[in-house]
Amino acid sequence: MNTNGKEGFEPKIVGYLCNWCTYAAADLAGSSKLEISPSFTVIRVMCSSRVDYNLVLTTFFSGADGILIAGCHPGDCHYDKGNYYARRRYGLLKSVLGALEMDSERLQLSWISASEGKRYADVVNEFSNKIKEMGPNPINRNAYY
Amino acid sequence: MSMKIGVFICECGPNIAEHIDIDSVIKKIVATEEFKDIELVIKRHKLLCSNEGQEFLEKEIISNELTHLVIAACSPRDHESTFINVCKKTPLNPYLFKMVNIREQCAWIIPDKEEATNKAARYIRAAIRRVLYQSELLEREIESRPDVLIIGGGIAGLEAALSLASKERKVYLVEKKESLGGKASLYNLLLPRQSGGVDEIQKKIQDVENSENIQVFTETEVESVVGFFGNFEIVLKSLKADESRTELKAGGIVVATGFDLVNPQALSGYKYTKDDDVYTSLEIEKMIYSDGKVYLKSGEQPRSVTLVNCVGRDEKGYCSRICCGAMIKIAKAIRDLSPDIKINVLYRDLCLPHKEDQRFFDEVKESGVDFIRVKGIKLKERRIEYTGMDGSKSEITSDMVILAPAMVPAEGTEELAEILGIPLDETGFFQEAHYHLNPVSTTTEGIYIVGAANGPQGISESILQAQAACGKILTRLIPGEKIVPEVKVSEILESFCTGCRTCLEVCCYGAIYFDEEKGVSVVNDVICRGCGNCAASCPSGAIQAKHFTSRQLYTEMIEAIR
Amino acid sequence: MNNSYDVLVVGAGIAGMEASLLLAKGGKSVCLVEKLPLIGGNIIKNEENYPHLECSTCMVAPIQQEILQRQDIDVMTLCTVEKVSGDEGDFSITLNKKPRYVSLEACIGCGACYEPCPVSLKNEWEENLSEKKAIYVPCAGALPNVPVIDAEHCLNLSGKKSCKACQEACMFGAIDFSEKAEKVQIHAGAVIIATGFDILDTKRFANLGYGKFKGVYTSMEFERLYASNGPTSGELILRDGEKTPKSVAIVHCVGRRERGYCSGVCCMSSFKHAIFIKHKLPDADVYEFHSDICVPGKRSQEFFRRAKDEGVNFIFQPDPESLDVRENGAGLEITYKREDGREERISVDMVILESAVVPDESTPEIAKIFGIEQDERGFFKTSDQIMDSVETSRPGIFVAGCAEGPKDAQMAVIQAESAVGKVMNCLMVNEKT
Amino acid sequence: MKDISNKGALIPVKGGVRKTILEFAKSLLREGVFDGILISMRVPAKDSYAWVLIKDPSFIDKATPLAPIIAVQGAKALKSFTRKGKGSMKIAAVMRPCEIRATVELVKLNQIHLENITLISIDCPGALPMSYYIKNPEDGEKDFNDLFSGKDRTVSTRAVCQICDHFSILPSCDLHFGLTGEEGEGVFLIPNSEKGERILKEMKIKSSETLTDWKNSVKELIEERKKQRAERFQEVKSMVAGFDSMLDTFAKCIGCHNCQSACPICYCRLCYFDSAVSKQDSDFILQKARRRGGISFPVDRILFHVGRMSHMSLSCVSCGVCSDACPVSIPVADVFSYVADQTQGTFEYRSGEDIEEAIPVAQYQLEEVRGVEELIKQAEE
Repeated sequence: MNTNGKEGFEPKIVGYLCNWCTYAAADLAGSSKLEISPSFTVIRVMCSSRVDYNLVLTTFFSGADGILIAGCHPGDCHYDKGNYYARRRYGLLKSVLGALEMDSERLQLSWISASEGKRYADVVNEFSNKIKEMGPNPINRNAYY
Repeated sequence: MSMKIGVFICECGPNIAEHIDIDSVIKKIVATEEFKDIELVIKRHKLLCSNEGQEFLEKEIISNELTHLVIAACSPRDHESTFINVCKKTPLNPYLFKMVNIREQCAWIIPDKEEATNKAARYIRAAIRRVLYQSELLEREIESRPDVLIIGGGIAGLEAALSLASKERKVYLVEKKESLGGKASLYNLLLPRQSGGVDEIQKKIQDVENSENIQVFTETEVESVVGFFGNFEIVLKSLKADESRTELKAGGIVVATGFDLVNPQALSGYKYTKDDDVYTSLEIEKMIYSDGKVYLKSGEQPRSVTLVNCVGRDEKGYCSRICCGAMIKIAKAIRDLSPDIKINVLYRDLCLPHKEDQRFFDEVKESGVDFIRVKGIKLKERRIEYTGMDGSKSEITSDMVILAPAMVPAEGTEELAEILGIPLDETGFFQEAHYHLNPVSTTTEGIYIVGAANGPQGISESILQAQAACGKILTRLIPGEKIVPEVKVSEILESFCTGCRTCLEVCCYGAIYFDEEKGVSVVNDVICRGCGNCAASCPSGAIQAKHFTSRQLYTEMIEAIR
Repeated sequence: MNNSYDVLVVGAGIAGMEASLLLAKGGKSVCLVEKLPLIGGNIIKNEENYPHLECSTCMVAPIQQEILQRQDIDVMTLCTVEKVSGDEGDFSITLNKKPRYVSLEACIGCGACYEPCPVSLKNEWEENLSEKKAIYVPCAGALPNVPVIDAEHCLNLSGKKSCKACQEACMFGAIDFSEKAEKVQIHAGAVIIATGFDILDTKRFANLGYGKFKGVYTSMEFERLYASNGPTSGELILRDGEKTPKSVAIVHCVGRRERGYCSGVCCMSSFKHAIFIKHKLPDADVYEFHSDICVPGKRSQEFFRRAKDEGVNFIFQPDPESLDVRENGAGLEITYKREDGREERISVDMVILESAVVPDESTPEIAKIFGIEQDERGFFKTSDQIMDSVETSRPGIFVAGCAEGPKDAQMAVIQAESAVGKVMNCLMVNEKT
Repeated sequence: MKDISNKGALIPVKGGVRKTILEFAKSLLREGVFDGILISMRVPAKDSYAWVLIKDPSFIDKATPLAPIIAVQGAKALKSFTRKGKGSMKIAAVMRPCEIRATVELVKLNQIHLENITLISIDCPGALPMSYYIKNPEDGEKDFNDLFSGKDRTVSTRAVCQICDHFSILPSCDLHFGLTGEEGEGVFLIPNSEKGERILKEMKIKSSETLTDWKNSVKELIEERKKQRAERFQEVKSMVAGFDSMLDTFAKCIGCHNCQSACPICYCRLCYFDSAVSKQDSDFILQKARRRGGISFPVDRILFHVGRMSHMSLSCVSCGVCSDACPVSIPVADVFSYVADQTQGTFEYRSGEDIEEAIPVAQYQLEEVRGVEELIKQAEE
């Protein structure tokens, strides 16, 4: 339970990855033996458009220190236009959390294609470092949330 | 019935075993409080994907009467299907199985063995929690009919009809005009080879009319289409006085409505009237073909002819692909009619993408046709003012001017798109499902687009596309066979649905319809592809994406942040 | 493995894969033969495809996966066709399966075997822009993800010295040096030939300096240079290994005059290359030396405009292939004629040659083996240029993709689907009789 | 979006503006222009108001256009009989502008069908807080009359009313009553759609008066309100910005979900947050307790509010009923109004303005709006 301060803090980061692009990129990163922060846990969805407000907010209010939603680049969606909807929903969530100044930086959307194994590793590790910097999700310190 | 979860961890030789302490993973799992009431069968294996491993798995599932299965190994992209096939040999429903990727996304990316071990335990715990919330999914079969409706009796429609029709497959061919053949039947010589095309098209028309498996409806249009892939219900409307209606059922629909030419007089920079000796490429095709000569309004043969390419290209924003070839062909035809007619071709960029085109062009050039590359032109009656590449202005006045107008979608395209519920793209032509991978399909399963309805193209491309649609239909709508819809689709819980139709808006495949009776939205699993977009769009949580339900994702998430 | 199939598909590029998948979904059994150790063909060398700049791997990987996983498609890599007899409905075919020396069943693709291999060579799949070991997979993410041994260079197999480094490193006993080439007899009711294309060897154009100057690249080389799974992980670095180009010249129509046709796709890919460069190196100057711009179809001109908007300089040359490229200090110098006839010189760091699409080198042999005709350009000849561009001169044998002539991925897929239509009908007829 | 008409009819006021409006409503029924009128009416106990669909003209006298309070949001009333499609009756609904804006959103969400409905709005001086009115309804009535007649402008309305900049005619209403300020001067009857024009024609009323002055006075007030709005939002921000402030404001929530059931935009049959899916199993709640050192009940109180913001803030019309509904006086409306201002700003969306303007999350954009693009970039840096 690393809920006290940044020291030795191992964040809990959840990644919702689309099956066709980013999950494939994650595998490519793996078979290329690229090092990736263990704080990052992958949850596979068929399309980034499957990720809804409740899923993200529940993840966040359950104490995740960071949430990454990642899918195919705009225009590349395996389901025609799914990622455009994902982008809209992300925009809404960001502005709600932004308005409430609830660390909206803990939520990130990235487009990572199946061939971008290296980029996947970079994005995930940078995000993990950012979250490490930010410290634990304040919700985890609070019995009332 | 009591739960019994099998958990199998693959060593993948050293790949997992060396980076993850599998025994301590097993200890961690067994020690998990939340699992103390669940019966677990946890084992490790050297290589589960090997034949020996698969047999081991099969035995374990059967002998232990497992109710759920978790396999921790490589990426599901590698071997999920392998293990699903193993499940299919046992009483265990494959959707009660969850694969955990502890190789690509754990062993290979986390150098520290202890961390990797904890991570693996985390992933496996998540999977164990998840499978408990997974539910059996069963494939179902639905009736479908192999018959096909083809809209448009041009070359593409004819080709499709002929390659589709068989004893087991009836074809309904609908044509607005009073006769079949479409624009192609107006072309005398066909590119790239210089032989007559008309007789061949006439032959196809004959074959279509003689086939007892093809029913032709001329002077008829499609009034309405309901239903879906395998089961479309169509109403045809006769354009004759009686306006009679015909009702049909078909499994697939091929749209082959072709193209029209842009009217040059509607464009700025082309000022002429019907009395001027200014013609479109199509008019000249007809003239040469039907009268075997080229002549002016006066009846005389022109002494000089100027052909103008790319008419309306800028306005339309695309190159119509076939005009360059067509104009070269016309130039040749005129040259063949008389060696002493002066022929100029004003062009911007010659588009000769077919392997045969270049040679033909060289020939025609040899035969004494002047090709002039220009930046832009202005036409007034028969006088043409053009700007050369170096910016210099020049002028030609010739007895006859022939224009190559851009191809545009056939009249009525928008209405048809409306009726069929398929999109048009920014150019106004029908939009393909995927530019590269699914070029003759639409986002609506079972509706295909071929020929110039899909975009500017020549006869050979149109025929090829018609055959491609047949390839799709012959492999998807097999006489006597049922359609087996995807099982990992969305499902709408009636009692939660408020009928706001947001899901209808967001579905890219038109897989959701609104049941006016009940006032709720309904997913058609024949069309649904299971992306889950609708599930996320529903504020009431009335839509569940099967195998990716909120509950299932939550349980995974809960463990991830344990 | 049961040796009788409904259809034999030769070549596992986008056309061959699409055809196989469609046939399998239609309930037909397919034998898919590929001479290389991996499937995917040329399209997987591209990072992105025009006109939407859509990621190639995202598009094609799911297809490759499905092909490898389906029970009704037998994929035979490192395999060529040797003999064909029989007729439509029942061809009997002899395949020549070259040894991979690594068992597809036993290997799990961990890659532990590359490291210890003492031999390193140019990786020709990567257009020789990177090194590989004697045991290798052509690129990260290659499918099937199982290495192959280059017998000619492997110390052990070439008999230079007894080396078992890879075998010792393999925990699965997947490596078997004793594996021999084998002949496989199969039967098939119909055949689809999709052997694809190659690009014209540009060395022949001495004036363009390919092979002479480090800064000159073929379009294929550039595709790999840009690819994020390629030799430089997508960084645009010149052969010297450090310099990134500040200015690039792209030369159209290389080999058009010699080949006697326009390949119809190079203009579009040249715009793509220009856009790529502008995306990764916004400050780089890009020049396109073009003759007629060939952008057929409803989407292409828009893409051309996009390249213009990126600030690419377009310079018209009646005959770009006759441009003069010389070395000039560290860089290159190109001499060309302006519209008004004046001579101009520009200096660039990099030259990309958009060379003509030609038939795959195997084409003449395949034509011989299957007893089908080629056209005078070397592509397979179809029964009729207009009314039928998939039927070859021999009943029951169809052609799809660039084996029939230069075309883009879209047309290749269309042709593949159309060949499938023909095959389905042809098989139906033969079932009846 | 269609613009507001510039002509109106000046109707002489007899016995107060609201009386005049009632007379007009009555004549609409008598002339058979409508089969029914939806209007608010004081309940027999005289301590609140209800929506009544009136068929009998004589009932009209008991009605009150613009009640002092918003007990039930008008859009909800309208929804209750048009959700399943238009009825056969032609009906006029006399409502507050915020109620009409909620109606517009519900039309987009297929919860209201307007085919046979005519929307009549009135310049709104705001409404009194329910808590205040309920204590002493008669005082409330008096205060509101003074406010409405312009006698006393200091009467304090609900906080959201004080910063409301949509209190007057909207593009989406068919007919509007514009108050000219001084009592007795008369009210403007403004046709604002074909429906509206037709009614005036049938009633043989000419709309020939130019509205310039009235429009200017409205514009002035709007500008003023916008300023107050901005200031108020600063206060609200300090109330909720950051995890701790959020708690200070919402920790007292008792999880009754009244705000949601009162909200006209929350149209779900069963709120997601009341559904089984949203409930977590005990182990997980204990896991949370373990991590946080303790956990309070009912769980996920804050999640509920933030979740509701993401579900409905794009459509929120700041009508304020949620605040009135809150038994522990959390300023729900102020917070939602503030958040809505941000989310709608991000998507360049104006809730309740234009029936043709689709709700942003129900459609996609190939080129995303600047607001969203920026959010994506920020995150990636």
